[in-house]
Amino acid sequence: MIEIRFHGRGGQGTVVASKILADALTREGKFIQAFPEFGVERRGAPVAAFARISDTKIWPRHKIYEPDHIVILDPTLIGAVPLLDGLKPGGWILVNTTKKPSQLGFPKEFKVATVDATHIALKYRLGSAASPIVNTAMVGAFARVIPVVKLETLLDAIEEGVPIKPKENRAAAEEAYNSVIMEG
Amino acid sequence: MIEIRFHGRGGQGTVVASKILADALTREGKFIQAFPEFGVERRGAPVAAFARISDTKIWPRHKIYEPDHIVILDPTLIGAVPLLDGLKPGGWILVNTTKKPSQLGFPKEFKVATVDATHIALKYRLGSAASPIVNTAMVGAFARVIPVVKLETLLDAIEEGVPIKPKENRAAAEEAYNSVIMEG
Amino acid sequence: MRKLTIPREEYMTPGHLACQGCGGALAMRLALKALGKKTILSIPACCWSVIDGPFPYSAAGVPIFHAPFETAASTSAGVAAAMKILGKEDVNVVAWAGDGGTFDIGIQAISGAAERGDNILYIVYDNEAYMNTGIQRSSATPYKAWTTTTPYKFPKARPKKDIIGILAAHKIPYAATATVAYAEDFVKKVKKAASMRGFRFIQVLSPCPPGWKTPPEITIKLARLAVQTGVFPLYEVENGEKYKINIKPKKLKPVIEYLKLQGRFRHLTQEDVDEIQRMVERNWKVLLAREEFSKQIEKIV
Amino acid sequence: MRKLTIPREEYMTPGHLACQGCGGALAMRLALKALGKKTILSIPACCWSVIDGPFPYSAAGVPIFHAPFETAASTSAGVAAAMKILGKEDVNVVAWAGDGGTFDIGIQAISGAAERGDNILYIVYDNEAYMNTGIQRSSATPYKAWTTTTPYKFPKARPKKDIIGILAAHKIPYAATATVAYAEDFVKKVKKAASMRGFRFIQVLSPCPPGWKTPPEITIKLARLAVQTGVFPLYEVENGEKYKINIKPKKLKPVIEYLKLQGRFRHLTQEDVDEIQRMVERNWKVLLAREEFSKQIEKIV
Amino acid sequence: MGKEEKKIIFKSVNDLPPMAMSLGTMWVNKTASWRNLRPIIDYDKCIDCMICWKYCPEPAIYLRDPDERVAIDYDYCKGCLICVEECPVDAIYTEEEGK
Amino acid sequence: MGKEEKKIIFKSVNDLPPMAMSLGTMWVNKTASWRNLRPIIDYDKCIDCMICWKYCPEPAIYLRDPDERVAIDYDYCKGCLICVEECPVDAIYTEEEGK
Amino acid sequence: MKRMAIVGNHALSYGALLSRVQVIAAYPITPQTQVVELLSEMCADGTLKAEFVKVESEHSAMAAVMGASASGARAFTATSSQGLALMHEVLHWVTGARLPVVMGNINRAFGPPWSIWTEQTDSLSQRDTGWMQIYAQDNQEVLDSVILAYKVSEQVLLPTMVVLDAFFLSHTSEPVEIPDQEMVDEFLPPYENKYILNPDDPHAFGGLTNPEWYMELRYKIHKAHEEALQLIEKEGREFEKLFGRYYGLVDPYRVDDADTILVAVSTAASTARYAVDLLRERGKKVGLLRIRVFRPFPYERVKEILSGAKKVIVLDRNLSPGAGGIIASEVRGALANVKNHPPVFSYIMGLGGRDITTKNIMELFEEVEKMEEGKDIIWKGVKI
Amino acid sequence: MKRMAIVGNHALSYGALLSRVQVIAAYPITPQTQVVELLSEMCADGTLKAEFVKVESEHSAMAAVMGASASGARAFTATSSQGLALMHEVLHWVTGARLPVVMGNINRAFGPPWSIWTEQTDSLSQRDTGWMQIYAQDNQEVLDSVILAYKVSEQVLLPTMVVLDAFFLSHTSEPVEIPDQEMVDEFLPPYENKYILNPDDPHAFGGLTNPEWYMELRYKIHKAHEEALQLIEKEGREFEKLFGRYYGLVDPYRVDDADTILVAVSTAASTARYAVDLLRERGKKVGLLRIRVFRPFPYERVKEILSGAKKVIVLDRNLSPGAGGIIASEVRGALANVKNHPPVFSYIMGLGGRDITTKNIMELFEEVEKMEEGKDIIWKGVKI
Ligand SMILES: Cc1ncc(C[n+]2csc(CCOP(=O)(O)OP(=O)(O)O)c2C)c(N)n1
Ligand SMILES: Cc1ncc(C[n+]2csc(CCOP(=O)(O)OP(=O)(O)O)c2C)c(N)n1
Ligand code: SF4
Ligand code: SF4
Ligand code: SF4
Ligand code: SF4
Ligand code: SF4
Ligand code: SF4
Ligand SMILES: [Mg+2]
Ligand SMILES: [Mg+2]
Repeated sequence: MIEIRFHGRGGQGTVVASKILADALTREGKFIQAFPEFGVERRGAPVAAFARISDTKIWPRHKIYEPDHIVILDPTLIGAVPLLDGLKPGGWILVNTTKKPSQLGFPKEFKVATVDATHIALKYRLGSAASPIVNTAMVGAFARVIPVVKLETLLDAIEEGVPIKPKENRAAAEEAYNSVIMEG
Repeated sequence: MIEIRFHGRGGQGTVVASKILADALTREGKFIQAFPEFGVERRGAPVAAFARISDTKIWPRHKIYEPDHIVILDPTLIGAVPLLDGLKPGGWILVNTTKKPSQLGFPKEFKVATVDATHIALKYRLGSAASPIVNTAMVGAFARVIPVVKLETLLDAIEEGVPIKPKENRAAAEEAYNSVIMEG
Repeated sequence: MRKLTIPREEYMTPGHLACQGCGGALAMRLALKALGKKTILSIPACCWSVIDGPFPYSAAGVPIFHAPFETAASTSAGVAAAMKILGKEDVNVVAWAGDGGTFDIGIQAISGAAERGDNILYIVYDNEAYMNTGIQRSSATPYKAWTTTTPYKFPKARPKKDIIGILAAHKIPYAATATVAYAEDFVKKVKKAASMRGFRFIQVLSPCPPGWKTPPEITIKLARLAVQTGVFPLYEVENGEKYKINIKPKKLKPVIEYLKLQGRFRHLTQEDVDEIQRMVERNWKVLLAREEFSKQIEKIV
Repeated sequence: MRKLTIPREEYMTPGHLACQGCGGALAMRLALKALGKKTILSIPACCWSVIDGPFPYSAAGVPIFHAPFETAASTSAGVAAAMKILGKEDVNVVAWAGDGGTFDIGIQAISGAAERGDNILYIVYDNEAYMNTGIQRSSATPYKAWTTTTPYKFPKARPKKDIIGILAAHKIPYAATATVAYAEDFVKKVKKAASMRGFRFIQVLSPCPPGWKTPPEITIKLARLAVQTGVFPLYEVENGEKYKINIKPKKLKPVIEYLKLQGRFRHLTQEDVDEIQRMVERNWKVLLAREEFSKQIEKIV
Repeated sequence: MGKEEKKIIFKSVNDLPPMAMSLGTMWVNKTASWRNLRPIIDYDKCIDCMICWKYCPEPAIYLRDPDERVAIDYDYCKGCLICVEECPVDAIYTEEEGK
Repeated sequence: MGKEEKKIIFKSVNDLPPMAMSLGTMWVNKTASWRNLRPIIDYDKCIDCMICWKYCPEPAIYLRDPDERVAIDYDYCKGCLICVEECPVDAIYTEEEGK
Repeated sequence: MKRMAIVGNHALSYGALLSRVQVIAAYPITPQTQVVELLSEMCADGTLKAEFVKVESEHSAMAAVMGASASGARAFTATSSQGLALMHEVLHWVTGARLPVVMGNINRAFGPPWSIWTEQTDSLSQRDTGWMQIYAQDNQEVLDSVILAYKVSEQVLLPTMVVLDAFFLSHTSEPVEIPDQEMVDEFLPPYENKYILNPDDPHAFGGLTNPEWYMELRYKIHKAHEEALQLIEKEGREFEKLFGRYYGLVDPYRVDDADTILVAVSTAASTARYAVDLLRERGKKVGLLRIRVFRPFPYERVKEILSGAKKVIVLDRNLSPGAGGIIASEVRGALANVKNHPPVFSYIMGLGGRDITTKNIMELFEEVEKMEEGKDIIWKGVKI
Repeated sequence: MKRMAIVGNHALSYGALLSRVQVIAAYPITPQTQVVELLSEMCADGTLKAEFVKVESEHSAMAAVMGASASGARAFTATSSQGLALMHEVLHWVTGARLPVVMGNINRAFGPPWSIWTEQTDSLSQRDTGWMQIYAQDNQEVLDSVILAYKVSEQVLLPTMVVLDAFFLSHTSEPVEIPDQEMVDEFLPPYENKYILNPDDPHAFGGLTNPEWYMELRYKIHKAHEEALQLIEKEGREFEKLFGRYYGLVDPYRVDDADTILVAVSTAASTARYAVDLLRERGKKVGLLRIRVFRPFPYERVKEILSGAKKVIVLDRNLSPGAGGIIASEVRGALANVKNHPPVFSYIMGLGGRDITTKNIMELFEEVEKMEEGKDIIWKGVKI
């Protein structure tokens, strides 16, 4: 069982990211629970989402306190919220940023990957310039870093799952998949 | 413990009769439960009320199925409702009527008393000519037939308890007390 | 000589449990004549919960769903939705409630159904108090009237709620007042309302002998006087705008003729009566003006 | 240059949990300026249940009783009764609710309190949908607007409920519309209402960026356009009769200017816009006529 | 609705429908006993205007066979006397019940 | 109401009031982190009309000491940009956060 | 002190009067209307200095007394069955808000079908709302319980429902001693609460509470109930000192040496007491445990009294469909962890106003005498 | 059949869709809104041929589905916490009217204070309304339970509430098999009811019923519940034949040789199952009894399964203040008349959304291992 936590801001599609993942895994006959941090979501305010992934039925149903990996959709959250809480040593930290993994200064016990999802989202005109929607790019990158699902399945799930611009979202995810930088 | 059932019609003050009795007995330190037959009361429709009287606290709280005595406020009910149901042999039947007890043809096992309460009520202008209010006269007569309470106490209870015409009601009760005909 | 001014068919049976001279019982009898057999009633707690008779009997002759007090309109909304999906839209879905169940505890469900435009005919038989529980004030109780909760020492201090005004503000297709004395008018209104769609509302003033402290035989007389004195004008409002007064007495009779017959007003002083007279006259004039005004706004496109 | 057009004192604190550009948060800020410290709020379920902040914090600066959704008016009625019996009648007893809590689930309690004349100032911040639960239709949602329960394929088919008309039909001493763009007008109305007794009602249109699908910075602009296009006229009604329009644009701006800024209207066709334009114009003319009419009936004695 | 006086007798819980559903009409309930005064139509005076029929709340006035004149069903008339009050030609008089 | 940032710390159930009663204000909650764009007042352009102050929903605009000019409290400003939009003389400009 | 014959509904009104309630909000319903009517009269003629909010529904009634209580006024209402049910959401709310509201409830069966007769399902089905519940067996107890309810409620900040049977108490006139106002004042001080809506010390009440502290606040509610268990008996003794009448959590009668103990509430318990006397005269070792306070449920007292018996009978005039008698389930629940506890025979009877006679109750004892194994549900009196 | 990742709220909506509901009336409330939204969409785009009455409150929602059901339409609604509470009067009514309405309820803690997180007090405190109650532990079960609910409800003429945890199911996406419509149609025939509002065969429903027959009608309701006990298992097996998934009254797991059995419902039971496995790995003889159907309460099954154990633990994510855990009280009530039944350890935990982790549950077993005497209430996790 793999447990993952996503961090983002209200309005950025953080929860949707985890849902797309759920959809993709389901298509492959895998098991997953994807759920938001339960609370009042306000645009701009920090939010989190969770996923529990397994090849067999998942019985435990509670929050994830010690994730295996972490996905950060918004780099400005770094420093603002305790992002690494409970992250298991050896786990991946995937960050949407222009920086290289080594530039982020995360503790050595973690593996770090980065992708410029904002850039990709802007390129495919996902969301507005003021608030680009990076979620599909981020799941694309995720699929590369933590290979729990086939890229093709994920891309199909994206294309069928997003409310608008299916092709663009698909392309963004694929581009992110290919452009992610991994260290660790 | 003495148990009594009153019969009348909606609007005739049957329940009030039992309440006045309750008040009088209470004044003498006695115990009583006085309660209507529980249901939907409509003007003109037959109704009943009950009283349970004792010198000590009364514990049983249910309807009265085998009354010791019966009081009938409206002679037209005779034949229309099963008035004598459960009446214990030897019990009194007190009827508002112009007739003599013997004329009523009740079974021999009961004692019968009559009083022309309608006439008395009309005399004291209690209620209207179309629907005279006979309840106070009937409790007056009752106090004579079944002497569970002093006349004076009863008259006081009436005077203080009725919403209008206290003196007239008192007088009616007293007159009924004095004019009741008892056989048995 | 003989003229059948209202439908002959009887749907309601005698033997019901209304008091002698009950205006509410007559209202139902008349309404059912207008509605006919293809009718489903939802009846919340009110005298009619009793009038209809105890299990296993009924006096109405059409299906009734006895509903919780606050739910006449919402239960009917469900019935109407079912009729629609089941393809039985020829059935009159009628909510039948007292003034308490309408002006007070039921008004939210009404407001909701009216706003949604649910396909319901709502009829309130207005006896101006909670009668089934023994005469407590409702917001339909008239100004200065006695009830057990507005005792003689402190009679009702507020005027009767203007339910038609409230429904008119909901812009429903049809809202009207009626009363049992004007049986033909009432029957006509029910028929008219039944022929329309959406949320329709009729308030039928239904005198109540025990509640008004009146002898049963003057029920019709009182209902007639209510109209003739202007206390209860008969009028219709279409789409919340188009007012039409159905009965316009040349001259209103003095309200005292209406009030003096009723025990619930027996405590009124001359000043009280004068005040009520003034209120009634003013309301009447406002209503006349409103009728004129509606002609005016009819022209606005 | 400097002119303090609204009171300087702040009662509401920042740090609250409203979204960026929340009209409802601003409405509260302005209302409290008008009301001052001697105020008790009852707030039913609505965005303000969240905005105020989690236990053990509050942003309002005056006492708040968080109340069940349907009870803003009735809880306040109890507070008002207590203030009376405790001799604290200088306290403003204020019910503060959203449009859902007012037009829908709370309307019965409002109608009851209005009829009784309870001494309450009721303020509805109207953002035209259930926002706290994520944008579902309320009966305040405008005609043809999108919400999650009136999806693009089937937007709201009914016009916005005329809450002021309904309250006016209750003949309450004061009912008024306001909006956050006209802050001085709103503050004045709250003060005026606070100075009166009985049941008073103010509807303050409060744009909601996520609910209307608008960028947060245009909240004020939208509120202003709502008035200038005639979509949301500013007016007062006294005693249910005396209408006074506070802002009368020489010429109404086209509604499209208002609609086109909002994602919730993005599906509108030209016909839809035209229809809305016609409705708005007609309503505006009716309102003007009503104002005239009220001068007329003022003369009726 | 035709007159239907069928009295419903349940012997046991098994006879009952699942809910309190009516199975008969209130024709079973003769309300004659509520009456104090009995209204009586004087057909000589009666002009057949049907006003009494129109206003009877029970309804205890029906159109009798074969002449279709108004008639009172004394099994149900509660004696409210609306008919007496409303008859335009005073064709209905009263008598005390049980006399 | 003065600024009151007191954070309430409960250690145990015994520290709690009997019901969920507020004991502090939302001044504790700095909403700066919600902001994407930072509004900045250009005091040279500003005509002191106070419109920005009037319309800030937080309010994150206050009248600063001692000159009583409008000023933005960046601890709380959420960056809604109403002030920018409403300023009649465009005296408020924006900068991206974190740049 | 004055002895008067009054109905239970008026006993409730007098209890409110003597408790000097300040705000009343109520809505009429059979069989409660007399309460509303008498209180209206009292307010109209100045006997009672209180504001009476004549609300348009029961949820508004409960909301109004809630608002009043939260503002520092002593508040009262009364209702029955459908009305109580319509208050349901607000009942939970009043508990969570920790407001010492007192309410009278006249037990009446729920519809449909419409019924106006007594049955305890209405109040017992509010068992999870956090209201304290007192079941009275006579009109004296009705009156006294209102006063006692305020005394306890205002100390523990929990609401109380004083419950009485429709008609058998509500409409039954019987002698009641009306305590002197001064003595009541001595017993029951004016309502003081520091957690109120006060512009001079502004607090918000009931704001969103994260999982971090919600549970602790619920714990406090439960602890307040536990505190009330003690207080009810303590205040009962205080009351006794002044008025000579004691009311506790339970009211055991001839249980000490009883082999079979019947558990009951309300007027059925009163009748049962009479039945117990009759059976004792016949040499049967029977006893009665009347549960007076149903919430907080007096587990310890119930265990203590019942565990000595050989058999326990529970009489339920209520039904939780799909489960059984509500009191029985609580009693069985209380006994389960007592070693070698007696078997329980759970009877359902008297629903919808069906009468419960002395004879009926005697039959229960007789039937149970012949049974060995406890039974979770026995229907008594259904026409089979 | 299609496998899709959907949240519990959507599973509920799909359940309604596949059941071909005809009238929906619902009112939004967190965390139920997605149900209303998806059903609105489905009605708007014609996927679902149903009338959606967008009512102004929950009591109207329940009244509208009641009216629809009484008229012969299959009716559905969904709500949560405050909304459920506001329906309370009408809930009782629907039972008395014997209408097979099905409703989804998302468990959320009651206010005040406001909470949007999970807790079962809302639905459990409706335990006396006569509604059948099914508690699901995953989204598949949510969907399937709606279909099963109609199947059973329409046979016994009782309403059913399908209950799921806020967020842990309602907002959690996970794989769900969406049955084919034809197969569902095969399992669930169209709604037929001869007791409906029909102008061609007019009856009045719910009229005033004297004490003479009221009790018998209540008895019938209870008997219908007893019938449902059988039917639920029977239909569960029918369902299994078609869809390969079985749902019964209870869901015992590794109980056969268990010394200690934990009783739980909903997602806590799912977590507990995991905990049981972990403990079994450590050689502990522990088991789990998930109660799936809470009303009718499966007394016999519960007795059967638990009486063999040495100890019983009950996990209650709910509170009846002044009493304790609701499930525990029912379980203790069920065991009381079983000879030599095991002691019961009643835990309250997870209120107001406080998380219940695998570790927490393992701790319960560990704690109880050290205790001998049963305990009626143990608070777990309160910050003392
Ligand atoms: C929720 C609820 N509250 C109160 C009642 C009691 N109740 C039944 S009928 C009634 C009065 C009805 O008044 P109205 O609607 O005017 O009808 P009327 O009795 O006058 O015909 C009341 C208060 C009830 N049945 N349900
Ligand atoms: C009885 C009840 N039903 C539903 C809800 C859920 N609910 C909470 S806030 C809300 C919407 C409020 O809408 P509105 O009154 O317009 O205020 P807004 O959120 O838009 O500010 C709803 C439906 C509730 N809390 N209580
Ligand atoms: S109380 Fe009035 S409304 Fe009710 S049945 Fe009697 S007369 Fe009719
Ligand atoms: S959703 Fe709308 S009303 Fe609610 S806080 Fe956000 S902006 Fe304000
Ligand atoms: S007296 Fe009344 S009930 Fe009898 S016939 Fe005349 S109108 Fe009908
Ligand atoms: S009202 Fe008089 S005249 Fe007319 S039909 Fe009746 S009895 Fe004849
Ligand atoms: S951006 Fe918005 S929050 Fe910030 S100061 Fe301007 S108006 Fe206030
Ligand atoms: S709105 Fe512009 S000009 Fe006016 S005070 Fe603010 S910054 Fe200055
Ligand atoms: Mg009425
Ligand atoms: Mg809103």
